[in-house]
Amino acid sequence: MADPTPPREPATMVERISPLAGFAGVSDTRLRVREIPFLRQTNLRADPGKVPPSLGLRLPMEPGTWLRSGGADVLWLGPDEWLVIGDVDLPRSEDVAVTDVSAQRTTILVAGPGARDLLAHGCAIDLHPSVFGPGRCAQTTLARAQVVLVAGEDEEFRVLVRASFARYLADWITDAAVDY
Amino acid sequence: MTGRERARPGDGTALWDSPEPAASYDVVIVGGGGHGIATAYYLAKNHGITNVAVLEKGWLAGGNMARNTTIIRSNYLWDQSAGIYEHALKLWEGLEDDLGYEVLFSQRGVLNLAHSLQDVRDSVRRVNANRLNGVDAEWLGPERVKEVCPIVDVRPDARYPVLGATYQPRAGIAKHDHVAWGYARAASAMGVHFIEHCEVTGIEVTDGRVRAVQTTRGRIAAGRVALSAAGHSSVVAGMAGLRLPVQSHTLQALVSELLEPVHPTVVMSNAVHVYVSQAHKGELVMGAGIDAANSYRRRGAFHIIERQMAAALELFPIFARAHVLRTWGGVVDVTPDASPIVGLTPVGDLYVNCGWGTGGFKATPGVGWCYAHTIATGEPHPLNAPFTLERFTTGALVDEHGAAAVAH
Amino acid sequence: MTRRRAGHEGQVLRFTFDGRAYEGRRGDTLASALLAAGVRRVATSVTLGRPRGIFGAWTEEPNAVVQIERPFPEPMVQATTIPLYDGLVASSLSGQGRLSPGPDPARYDATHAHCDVLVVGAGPAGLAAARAAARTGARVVLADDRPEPGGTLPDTAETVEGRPGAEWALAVAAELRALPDVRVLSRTSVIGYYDHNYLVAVERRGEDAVTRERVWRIRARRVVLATGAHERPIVFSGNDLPGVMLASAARAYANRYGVPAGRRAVVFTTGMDDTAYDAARDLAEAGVEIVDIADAREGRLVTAAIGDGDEGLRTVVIGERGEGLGAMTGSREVEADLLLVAGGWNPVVHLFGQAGGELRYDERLGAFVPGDAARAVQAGRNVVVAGAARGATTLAECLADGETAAASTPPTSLATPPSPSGGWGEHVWLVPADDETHHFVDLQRDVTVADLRRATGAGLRSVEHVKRYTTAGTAHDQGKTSGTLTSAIVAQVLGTGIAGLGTTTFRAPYVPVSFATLAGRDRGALHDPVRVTAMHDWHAEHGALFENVGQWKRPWYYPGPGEDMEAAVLRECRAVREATGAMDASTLGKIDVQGPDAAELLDRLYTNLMSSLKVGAIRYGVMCRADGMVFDDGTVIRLAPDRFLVTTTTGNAAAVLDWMEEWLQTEWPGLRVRCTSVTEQWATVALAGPGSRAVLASLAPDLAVDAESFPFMTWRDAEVAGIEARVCRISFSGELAYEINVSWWHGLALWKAVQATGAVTPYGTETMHVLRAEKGYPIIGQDTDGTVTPADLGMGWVVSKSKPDFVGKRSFARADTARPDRRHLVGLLPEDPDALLPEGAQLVACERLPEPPVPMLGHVTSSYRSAALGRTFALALVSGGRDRVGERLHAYTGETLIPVTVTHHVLYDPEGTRRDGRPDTSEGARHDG
Amino acid sequence: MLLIPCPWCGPRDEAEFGYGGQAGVAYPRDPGALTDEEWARYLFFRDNPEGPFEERWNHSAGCRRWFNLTRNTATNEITPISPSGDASPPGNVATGEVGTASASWDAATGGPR
Repeated sequence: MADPTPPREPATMVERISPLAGFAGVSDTRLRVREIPFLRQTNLRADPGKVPPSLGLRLPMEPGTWLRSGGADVLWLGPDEWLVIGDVDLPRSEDVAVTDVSAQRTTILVAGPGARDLLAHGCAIDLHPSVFGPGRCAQTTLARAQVVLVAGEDEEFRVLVRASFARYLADWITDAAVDY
Repeated sequence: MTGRERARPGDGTALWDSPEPAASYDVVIVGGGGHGIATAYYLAKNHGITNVAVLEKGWLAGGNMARNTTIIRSNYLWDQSAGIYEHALKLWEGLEDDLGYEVLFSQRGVLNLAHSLQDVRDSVRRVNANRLNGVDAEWLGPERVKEVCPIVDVRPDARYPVLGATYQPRAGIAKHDHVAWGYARAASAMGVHFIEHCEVTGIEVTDGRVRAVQTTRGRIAAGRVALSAAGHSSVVAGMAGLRLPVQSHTLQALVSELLEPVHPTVVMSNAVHVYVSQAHKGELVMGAGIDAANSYRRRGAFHIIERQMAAALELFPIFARAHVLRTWGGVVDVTPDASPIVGLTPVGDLYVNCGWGTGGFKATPGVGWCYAHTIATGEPHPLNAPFTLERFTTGALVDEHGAAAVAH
Repeated sequence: MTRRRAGHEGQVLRFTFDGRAYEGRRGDTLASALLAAGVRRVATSVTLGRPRGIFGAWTEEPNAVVQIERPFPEPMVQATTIPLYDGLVASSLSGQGRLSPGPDPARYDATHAHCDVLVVGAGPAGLAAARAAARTGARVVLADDRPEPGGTLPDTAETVEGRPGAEWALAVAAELRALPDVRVLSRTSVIGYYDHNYLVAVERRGEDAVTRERVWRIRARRVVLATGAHERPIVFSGNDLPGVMLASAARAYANRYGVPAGRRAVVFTTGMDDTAYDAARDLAEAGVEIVDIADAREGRLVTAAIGDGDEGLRTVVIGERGEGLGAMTGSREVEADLLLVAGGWNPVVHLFGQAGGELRYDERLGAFVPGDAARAVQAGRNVVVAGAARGATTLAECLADGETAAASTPPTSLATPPSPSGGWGEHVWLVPADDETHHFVDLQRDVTVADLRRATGAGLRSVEHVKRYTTAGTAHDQGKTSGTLTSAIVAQVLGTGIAGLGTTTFRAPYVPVSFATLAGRDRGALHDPVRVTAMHDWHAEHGALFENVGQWKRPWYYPGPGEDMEAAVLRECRAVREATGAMDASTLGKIDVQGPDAAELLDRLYTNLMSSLKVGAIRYGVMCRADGMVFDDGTVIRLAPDRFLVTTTTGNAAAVLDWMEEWLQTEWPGLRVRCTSVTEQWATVALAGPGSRAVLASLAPDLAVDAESFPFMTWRDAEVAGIEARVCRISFSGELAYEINVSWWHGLALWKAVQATGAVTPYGTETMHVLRAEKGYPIIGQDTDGTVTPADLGMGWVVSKSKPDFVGKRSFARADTARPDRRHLVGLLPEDPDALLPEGAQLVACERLPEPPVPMLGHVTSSYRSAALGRTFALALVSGGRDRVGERLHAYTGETLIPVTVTHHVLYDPEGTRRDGRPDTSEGARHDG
Repeated sequence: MLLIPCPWCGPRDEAEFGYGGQAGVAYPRDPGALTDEEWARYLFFRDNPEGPFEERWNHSAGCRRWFNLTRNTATNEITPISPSGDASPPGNVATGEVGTASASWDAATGGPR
């Protein structure tokens, strides 16, 4: 197949610039915000019944959840769509669509005891720990940007945002953080 | 102001009678909104047809007539639209004298702002079309916009900067209730019956012709039935087996407290979904965008209002501490091409007037005039002839998405 | 001057009202501080110019609406709800507020909350409800608009569970605050009750808070409305004078703020309940002399309040009622500076009404109460009303009601308000007189009984009409004091029942909210997201001016020193036509389309055939809506037999992806295709011009760039500037051109590398537009307006004749779409080669304009000065335009007519000789070394 | 702000969704065989009842799935649909008859359908 391999980290040392390079973030006891740049991300599309075992990944089938498998974090994005965060090579096939989206979104870490309250300013879903605790993820909107929100342990949230919206969202978070 | 004496609200002048419905009328108008009332008036005045009943399910002119933001203008893009709206504007200009009633018609001008290069192209295109159609229109750069309305923020580094505006000096506002009451009073004096709290529940069609309407106040026979029930057009037309290409949506508006005069004109912005004027008593009257989903509810979603406020403050930072006193919604019916449907139907003696979307108020005199002509003669007036139902089959749409204040 | 009861001597705060300095105490409202300072007149009425004083004690206040001057001007605020702060400057108004032109320095924001139970109102019923709910472990939000909990408990000084009410309330609130899943919001007004139990509240955090006001968007499984009741006035002559006050308000000033509102008071009560007597007792304890109590049950009514100017009330006239309301026998004049009015209670049903709850007129209460609450529950609005808000009249009832309201099933007896202890009085709305021009119904709008009679006299029968005719109920308090009165008096005048007349509609917001509060954080740069590309900073640093395209910022042009736009664009155009230019094309939408049926999907959505495209090749395509009108265009790259990369216009990226998904999911679920947005995965540099091959060759030494190895409309993977890249040979200018795609992370590095060749001129969207227009390529949305078909654009070649169907095909056969006089895209050459037509100019056939209406033939969609053509030119949509080539038309500019000649729309290199570049071109190469 | 029950993601705010209008209007099997009038029915005519309305929504800011639900346009009451994980197939072809394109437009005999 004349299918090109998606661009990876190049052999030569060419400067990579993340969408939020230079973002000061927030560093406080109540709230920590920073970019986690350059995560390898792969979009995976397949019918849940047609996922080949050879994929080597366990896929979360419950909507709005994520799990760790094969050294990667696998996020449920839709009934036939997952986002794989991690350095894994996934084979494309007739039943499985694979798209490299590493640079499509960057990741903002929002963490600390004030994280939920900060996110609630811009996010309409219920972020209560009983509803959106560790292991949950959601595609939703934060402020006026679409995001993938991932709840981790210890009040750590990853906010995946499209690269072109990243500065807007970082500005918004910085502005909202003045109350925390 | 001319010498002719005008009545006005507050002076206690009798407005309209509330008779019991008669057994039959030459013309039954379904819907006692501005269009229905004006149509009755012109049926009586222009065509001598006075055996007319206007049936209103609630209180007279309590639908969109009571809920709109009263903007009057005729600067539409296409010839067909300019024709009927300009006819309306000319009637507005003589309306107080014609009705002998004060309607507070104020020709304070309307600015339609342009925020992108494409807005500018579209605006210039519309201005030039307007002028060639005899509609007053100018293109103003940001500095001129500032002269006409000093409180508009024209800083070039705004998120959506004001790159200019179209300006129609003859445009303006009027007091919606007064308009309805003035028309009703004049029509009532010529013998038209206004029957409130009379909901039409069925339309009798026999052998392809309309015969009567069933109402909550009994059966009323009718020589002709004219539908004019904006927002509920589909429901009412459905009673006669007629399907319309319209969808009903909630459109919201709001009003502030009374404020000292700051806003001398009317400003509309399609791009950010705001239109605002300051009414004669001092309140800011503002319209928002429509709710996306079909709805017959007169309450819209609050996030539309929040968005509207954000957009308003981008244009008018001075409004920051003004207060929203009251919000409300109306139900508008929207067509695929954002133009109305006015004319005959496949049912004999049944006429339809609907689909004015967010723009019905300004057309009130014009559509009343033309619809009355259509009903009286059985043929469309030349000005509403383009607004047929058939255009959706032929494809000869009158696409006014660019001219409506709200993107449908 | 200050009269303050013992026990209320808090911290002194200084404020200014109407230019005079005063002192108040912490805990005061502006109103209580003014009363304590002996200020009687606080406003002038809007129409009649009458002096007005403080009438209420909280949000029901119709009169004391003032202008805040400092710290920042705010118009029309109820003095009764302004917490006093040091340095407050306010002034009286006469019905109109003033806006400040200066920028509002305060911050505002919004947030979201979710709960099992939202309790609105922290009075006895609300606190009881919240406590009961919280004790079950429910997630509870308790919102109350006052600074301290307890509702009217601090006003009435009643005891609860054996302790002073205010103290009890603080204790309950403290208990609630200590629970992790309970949120107690004070100074928070719930202003709107929307569908699906979505309520909006505004928290007033204070002038010193980081965020001054905050909007709470609350989604609640269950709502308990414990919103209390407002006392109702009685209408009589002169009832608007300063010194006439609701009895409950005077009681609140005495008990909550320690401020006796006068020295000698008369009480006027309908005897609906005993609260007027309680108020009299409390005021007497506060040192106010109660000189008379006119109780309607005893046939004694206040017929007039008489006073003057700023001092307000001086004399109260009390009449003895004979037979019938109209006949008054005898009268007594009493000297008084305070007249307490107690006309019964109106349950605060605003939010319930907003929720769609039906109201019922309760004869005994003389008020509208929640009717069929069960119905509201059925409609998916799990809402119960508790306490005074549903007609409960005693503290014990309110507490019990609150407990029940929090239960999992709503109480069944909601529609039956309990009865008061002292029996029911009669309803007195109005003490009539021959002259009712000073009988005020709506104090703020100066609406009198005479006005109501005029409205009904004009034939109006609906309370909505009367409201509109008189403006009653449309002011700041939104009819909180006047609403029921208006209905009752109109009913009385018309001789009909109040129940049938009903009320006007309750609309949000319950209390006024400033625009800025609702705008929240979405102001300025955060008003709408700004989308930027990976190369944005370079553009900005190099002086680019930007064009907004949707939410994107795109470089518009790069003016050099001393250059205006025209000069810069001519230079950029020349660079591309004669050498090499580079543009940031990253904003184009990109969609990865994969799956065995990918080609089939594209065949159905594009007007032309995509399945025949070879792997490695690229094809231009057009999409139409089902109505046959052009919707988007772009290139389609075949990556593999079962994989394509589709590009869209910048503004339509999301719409096209949605469009594909809609068809796939809702019409053709059998097609095995997956669409994924990769717009930001790639950064794209467009390299255009005869020198572009050499530039590319210098950056990608391993790539065979000669025309034979790398033909037009093909793509290659290659390393460019040391970066893995996909290079597409496509052109939007007619010149030899490439689009180099790399990971977003490397976009800036690629751009810099291209610039570092020294052979490349950066160009912006304006130059791109000129170049494509010279070639007659339309811009969707500029040369089209949603009413244009591919054939209209002269692009019949892009419409497949062989495919049985594609979206839009059927519409081409409609009568109107087949008309020969449809508007076609053509070129225009002004006869004066220096005349630049305004975009949007209309085209007419005539040389001189006749009287309007003038027939129009079309309009100019694009117009430029062309470096390559050495003249101006334009594109236009012209009726039957292709049949008019060679014709002379006139472009109307609003002032003049400019003669133009219609031409074919491709004006530059119609033979397409330049797309492979000039073999000898080496301008780029010269800079290689 | 309506609360729209996405069959996959659960209830979400209306602002996360795109609205798709009437459900069950299928693309005609052979558009070329339709009269102009029949084609116009498909293009432009949709039901607009005041009451229960089966309509399409797209969770555009979430899982991007299209689905149908029934909402009362007079009250906004939404009829519960299958819980997530068991969503009925969305879309136009899944529901009832094949659209309205073939419906005759005969007002005198009671209109379409």
